Amino acid sequence: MTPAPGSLLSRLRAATDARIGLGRAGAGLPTAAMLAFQSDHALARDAVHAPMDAAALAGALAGEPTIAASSCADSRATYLQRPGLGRCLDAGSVERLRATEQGHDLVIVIGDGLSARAVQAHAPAVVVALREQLVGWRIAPIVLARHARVALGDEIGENLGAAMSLMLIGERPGLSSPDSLGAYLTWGPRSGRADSERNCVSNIRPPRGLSYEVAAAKLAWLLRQARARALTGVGLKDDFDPALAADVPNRALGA
Amino acid sequence: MTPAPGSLLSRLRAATDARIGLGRAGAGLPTAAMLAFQSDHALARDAVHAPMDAAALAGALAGEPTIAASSCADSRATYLQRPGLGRCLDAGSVERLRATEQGHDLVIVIGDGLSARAVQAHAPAVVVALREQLVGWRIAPIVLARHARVALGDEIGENLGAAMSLMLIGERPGLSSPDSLGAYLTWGPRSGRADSERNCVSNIRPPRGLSYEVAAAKLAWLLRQARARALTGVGLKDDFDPALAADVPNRALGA
Amino acid sequence: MPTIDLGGTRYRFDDLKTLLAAASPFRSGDALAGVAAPDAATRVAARRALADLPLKAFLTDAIVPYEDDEVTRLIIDGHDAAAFAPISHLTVGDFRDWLLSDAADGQALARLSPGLTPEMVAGVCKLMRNQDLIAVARKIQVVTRFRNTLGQAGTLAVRLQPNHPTDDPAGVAAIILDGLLMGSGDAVIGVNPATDSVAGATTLLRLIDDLRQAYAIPTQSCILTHITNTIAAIERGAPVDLVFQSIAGSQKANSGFGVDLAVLREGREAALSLNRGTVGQDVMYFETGQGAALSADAHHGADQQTMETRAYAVARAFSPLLVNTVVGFIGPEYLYDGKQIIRAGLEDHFCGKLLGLPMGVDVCYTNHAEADQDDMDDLLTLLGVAGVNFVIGVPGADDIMLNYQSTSFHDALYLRQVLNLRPAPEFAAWLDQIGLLDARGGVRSTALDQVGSILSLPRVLA
Amino acid sequence: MPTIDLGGTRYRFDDLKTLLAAASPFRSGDALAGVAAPDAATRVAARRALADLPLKAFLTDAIVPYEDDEVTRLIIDGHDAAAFAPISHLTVGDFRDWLLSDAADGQALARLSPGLTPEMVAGVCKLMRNQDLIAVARKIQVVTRFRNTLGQAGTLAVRLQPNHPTDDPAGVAAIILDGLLMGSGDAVIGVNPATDSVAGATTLLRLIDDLRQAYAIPTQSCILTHITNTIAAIERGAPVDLVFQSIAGSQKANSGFGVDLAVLREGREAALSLNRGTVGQDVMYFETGQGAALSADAHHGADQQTMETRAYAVARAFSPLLVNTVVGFIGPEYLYDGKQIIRAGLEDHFCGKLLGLPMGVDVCYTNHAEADQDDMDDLLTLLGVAGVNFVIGVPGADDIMLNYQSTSFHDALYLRQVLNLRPAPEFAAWLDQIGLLDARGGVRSTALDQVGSILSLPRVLA
Ligand code: B12
Ligand code: B12
Repeated sequence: MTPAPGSLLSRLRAATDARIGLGRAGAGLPTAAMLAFQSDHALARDAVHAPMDAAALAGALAGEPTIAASSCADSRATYLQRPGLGRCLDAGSVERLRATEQGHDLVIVIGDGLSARAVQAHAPAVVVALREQLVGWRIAPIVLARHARVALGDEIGENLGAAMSLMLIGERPGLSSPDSLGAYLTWGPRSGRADSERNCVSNIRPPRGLSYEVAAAKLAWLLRQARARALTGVGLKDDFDPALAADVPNRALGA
Repeated sequence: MTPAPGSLLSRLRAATDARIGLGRAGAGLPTAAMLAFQSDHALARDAVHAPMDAAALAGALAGEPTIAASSCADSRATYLQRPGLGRCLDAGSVERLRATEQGHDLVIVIGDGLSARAVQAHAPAVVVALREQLVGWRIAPIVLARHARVALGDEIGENLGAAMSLMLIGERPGLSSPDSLGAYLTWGPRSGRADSERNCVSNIRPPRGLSYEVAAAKLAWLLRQARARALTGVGLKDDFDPALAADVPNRALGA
Repeated sequence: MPTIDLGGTRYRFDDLKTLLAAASPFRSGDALAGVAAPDAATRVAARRALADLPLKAFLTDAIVPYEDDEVTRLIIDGHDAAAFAPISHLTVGDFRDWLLSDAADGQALARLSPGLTPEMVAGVCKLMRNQDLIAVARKIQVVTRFRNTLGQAGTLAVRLQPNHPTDDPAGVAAIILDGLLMGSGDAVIGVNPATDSVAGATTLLRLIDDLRQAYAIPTQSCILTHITNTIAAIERGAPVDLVFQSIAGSQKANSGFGVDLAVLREGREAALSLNRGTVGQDVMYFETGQGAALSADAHHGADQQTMETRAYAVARAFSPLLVNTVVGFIGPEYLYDGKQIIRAGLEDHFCGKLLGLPMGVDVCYTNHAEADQDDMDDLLTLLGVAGVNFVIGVPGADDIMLNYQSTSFHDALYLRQVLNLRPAPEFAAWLDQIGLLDARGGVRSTALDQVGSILSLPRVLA
Repeated sequence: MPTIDLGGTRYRFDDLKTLLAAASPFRSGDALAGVAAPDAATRVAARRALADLPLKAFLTDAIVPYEDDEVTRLIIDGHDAAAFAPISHLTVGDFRDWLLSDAADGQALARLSPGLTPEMVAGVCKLMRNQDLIAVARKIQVVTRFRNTLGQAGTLAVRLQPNHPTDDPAGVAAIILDGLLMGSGDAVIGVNPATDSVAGATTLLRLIDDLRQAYAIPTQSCILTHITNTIAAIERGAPVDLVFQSIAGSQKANSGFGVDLAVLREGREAALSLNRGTVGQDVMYFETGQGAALSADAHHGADQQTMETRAYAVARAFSPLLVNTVVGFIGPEYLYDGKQIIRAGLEDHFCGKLLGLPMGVDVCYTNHAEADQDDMDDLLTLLGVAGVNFVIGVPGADDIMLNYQSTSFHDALYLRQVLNLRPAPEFAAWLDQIGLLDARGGVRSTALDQVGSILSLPRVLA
């Protein structure tokens, strides 16, 4: 199955993880490719249900202060069926956040979303890389949120009195990418924000997706723009120039 | 929708409950007929889950001694998913039956099967009609069995030391016939009997199905034959002559 | 037997039977029998192991022991090694690829058929997606004949099923008229009698035979009573066209139905002796359905799809006119919901066709299953694309005697319309002759009370 | 509003919105919104009430208030009373019967279309079985044109969807080659960019446009970025063929997507100003999907199928080349399992076609839904019979950027094969010219590493 190194097929395969060059059995998929698909489907389905390990995350964030929070969804099953509950904070979390020092330029939230594996694998590195770019920013303790949807960042930001929230969240697991991280940025986070009022940087998942360095550079650029213009969303375009991060290795920019 | 009385359509409709003459919308079913189907589907599904009312049955059996029994299925859901459990007696029932006087020509079992509504509506009348034809037979107390499959009659007969068992059981509910009764007769009932070793009289459901009188006459004929030849099943054909019951009203014989 | 490593776990399958069961798509009957894969990972592992298994292995590892089971003996003794030769070097996975390839055209598949055992067919079936089951089945045409020609490309036949809870002749006749007006009845006019009696069966046989002759319909009739009744009816001179019997995939299961291969042979010879076919002498009609063997406690630890395919090995020994898998008939303990019924219907059709059988499917469900008309529409349409030989026609999809929902005369019209299918050619000509066909080959809409303008009323209804 | 008695219970439905929701087949999104019928009996009662409701009633009882919502205003102000006149006397139940009748042929349905409101269409949809949805939809051909002709009877087009998690041009190009070799790309070569940037979109636009011109492919390209990005790209001189936008059925939902009717108009005019079409100027590409409105808390208490149909009223105001309902895309909170996804796919296709739209369907599911490839095979095949304009082609059915499973290039080949469908005529001619068509009009199997013998390698891959 593995193409000869240097062959055209191997070069094409190197350009993408997509399932190209599978061959055909009549019009259909050859058996080997079909079985590989079925294995991956079983894995991706498991990824949805894997729980977030907050302790490990806190450990990986080495020294960063953290706060634990939970949405109103009390189980994975409820979370999946009632997304609204994943967008509101449970009473204990509200209390904890309100009791924390208020007023920040930014709160970073790490939420399991649909793939705890994604945040486990990538969120700490993104935080570390981003921190380096945000010297002088007043950043709230990092919130580790369980059963979180993107919009949970709104209530979190509101309850911490933060000017912006950045949600690092597990994207739904794909067949080839069960651990892909998304980042959603919201100016003036408060309950009721529309998605058109946010910006998104998605597919953070080196080496095949976005690298930590480029993701952090993009996010830092967006954060600065948002602060300068006091807005996020459709009105704020990602005009970040990749050349600025050209010293940073990433396949997307390698071409 | 109702055809004119005396019209051809009304005569054809009188001949059968089947959904004939529905008309067409293109190739498809007209809306009215489709909605009637959907209502009936909701009703038939409910019939599956309706519980048997043993007290009411015992009442309707006016004076007949009865014994309550249960299969190993402890709920309707289990009964539906694990038919094997509906074929074995629970411990309490075994005890109760063993404690009863042993040795009978026949035990009649009334089992809910897939339609408790069917036994509720028709079983007592069949028992009464049958009794009249079986003068001199030693008949065990009537067993009222919950969550019963046909083969539960085997263990019941065995534990009562009966020469034959007759199971009156709710057939699975149909769209137009949610309360149809089946009767299954087994010579030498004991655990492990195959269905080829039984006889069946089905669709007892006057006025549109078999009448109580004809059903009882058929069953009595089969019972006598079975006793005479010491067998039931494929070897015993239903050669009962309907003319013998011609004084008994039934549409099937009216033609 | 194969061992396989997947995701850090080692999976081991003791024998072919276990492997086949673990590779099967999930269904309630296999869970009930305790043979289903415990989780998705095991199922995928089993499929990988199965894909790597040489087809040859199927000839030496019997699902049900040869000594104990006449169905196994029929399979093994009847295996055509010469027909098998062209694929004897393949694994099951390769076999799937070959089946999908252009090389496997209708002729190649027909030639191969006697070289296949039901277990090989069940095995490859477990590696196939629904689209594969459709794509391969539609390449195969199995044509059979009695008084008309069934199974040709571009045709769809219908069994007209005029059941009545008391076998009332007037009721049966009324339904037959309704069905004929809607273009149904080319596969067979076949009644399941409520009564288990030779006399009753004979009455119905005469009723239908009289109608058939009066209207000169190029079709066949059948009373789906126990085969021993049909044999007795033939002896008593009844007009028997087809001999019916329910069959299953093991000797024990068949014996639970009160039959064996000898009585099937006897039935076939009795019918052949009457020589009633005009364009052919395919005289047998079999029905099957996943779950029947397990229901008779005669599955020998095998999964229900494999046992079902073994029933087809019984059927093919008797060159049937019709084989009908009554797919959702028994209930949710074997096929839980619409999804399982759809999959099973496509599997059965594929497996039967690959084994050379004239497969029809009773697209149906009971009221204790989690299914509805939408699921049946889906399965019906998919089977049409797959090239099913025939389906069932029951008034308004409601069988008032067997208590289940099958397809209606309307459903068959729908399927013929959307896929541009025609009835069996002789039957289509008859419909045309009595004025029921429209310009595009569809069936003209005629109100039931206008039936008299087309067909004379039978005596029982006059 | 209607009251109905059924099985001894009286059911009351306060307004059209409540009635429509209660009449909808069960699905998780309506349960989530709290608008689903509480049980099967209520659902049947609602359908009976709906069947008796005059179509006229839909013109006076708005689902979302006229004052508050520009989509409602678009629907009401744009209603063509003359086109509606022929059916203005019908109830919803009669309307279903008429739609199924032979009188309702393709031409009659096309003439009627401007006289229908989305709510009427959603209403009749709730009375239709899956087979009805198929039978009626296949009568309607909606033909659109840009650089080729899409939607003709007997054709099936494919959107080639070469997504990449970092928008890497080499990766995108590799997938395009794979898709072209498999005969995909006639509907559009359309990338969802991972990045939200005008510069990024422009890079990809040039990449595809260069390939298209180098190979002389009669097709169009599209970058599915936010419409405001596309407008900016046009201003900066990028080679934009089609303007994409996700849309939904209420002003509030669209505003959650950051769009309104004005910006859609602006986008269309910008694209028209480039005048890049050769055989036509249908320049818009819309995507929709049940659940989008509820997800933005903008469903106004209506059921998701009705809200989805309202999105089609938005689409039809802009004569789109392509409308794609991405049916299982969001997740199980809106469509729980294969059964719900299949039903929704058939509904959306039917409703869109009836409203005159060139409907494609993204037959797809996510890994948190209870669905698998078998369900997708079923839906894909059913849509083929229903006459869908186009489907999606993604390598191996796995979109590595959007993280969901759609249909593959193989799937499209399967569907074309079993239903004897051809690509868009200009694209088929192109495939033939470069030697990819076989004698029967199918796509010749060519290994990807032989691509160089057919198409020159693009620079990013050389
Ligand atoms: C379901 C069914 C079957 C299933 C049974 C499997 C199962 N697990 O349920 C299958 C498809 C295997 C089947 C097969 C046959 N059936 Co059957 N079956 C039915 C049906 C539709 C429903 C039965 C029901 O609701 N039972 C109630 C539930 C609660 O019982 P259960 O314990 O779950 O299931 C048992 C009974 O259904 C029994 N059973 C089913 N059919 C028959 C037939 C006979 C003669 C006997 C004795 C027992 C029997 O077997 C099951 C397992 O023990 C009835 C029609 C009706 N309206 O009742 C016909 C019916 C009972 N069957 C009938 C016949 C003829 C047969 C066959 C003999 C057909 C043939 N020629 O081979 C075969 C063989 C039966 C056998 N000896 O095993 C006739 C009986 C006529 C008569 N008066 O004798 C009926 C009335 C239908 C008909 N008119 O054709 N059947
Ligand atoms: C699901 C999804 C949607 C769904 C969201 C509905 C829902 N309930 O989930 C729908 C189909 C409605 C959608 C719409 C759009 N999406 Co979207 N979407 C996704 C997808 C596939 C998965 C997201 C996910 O897993 N979220 C994690 C879970 C846990 O979050 P959640 O809280 O359940 O869901 C929220 C987010 O998904 C968010 N969201 C979804 N899309 C977008 C896009 C933007 C720009 C923002 C700010 C938020 C956002 O909305 C949901 C409800 O609050 C991603 C691809 C990916 N790999 O992540 C693309 C993605 C995020 N979407 C994208 C785009 C461009 C859009 C649209 C702007 C397209 C258009 N031209 O109209 C629209 C409008 C979005 C908006 N402003 O509302 C891009 C973003 C690119 C970028 N870097 O900005 C992505 C990366 C895909 C792509 N490359 O095209 N989307």
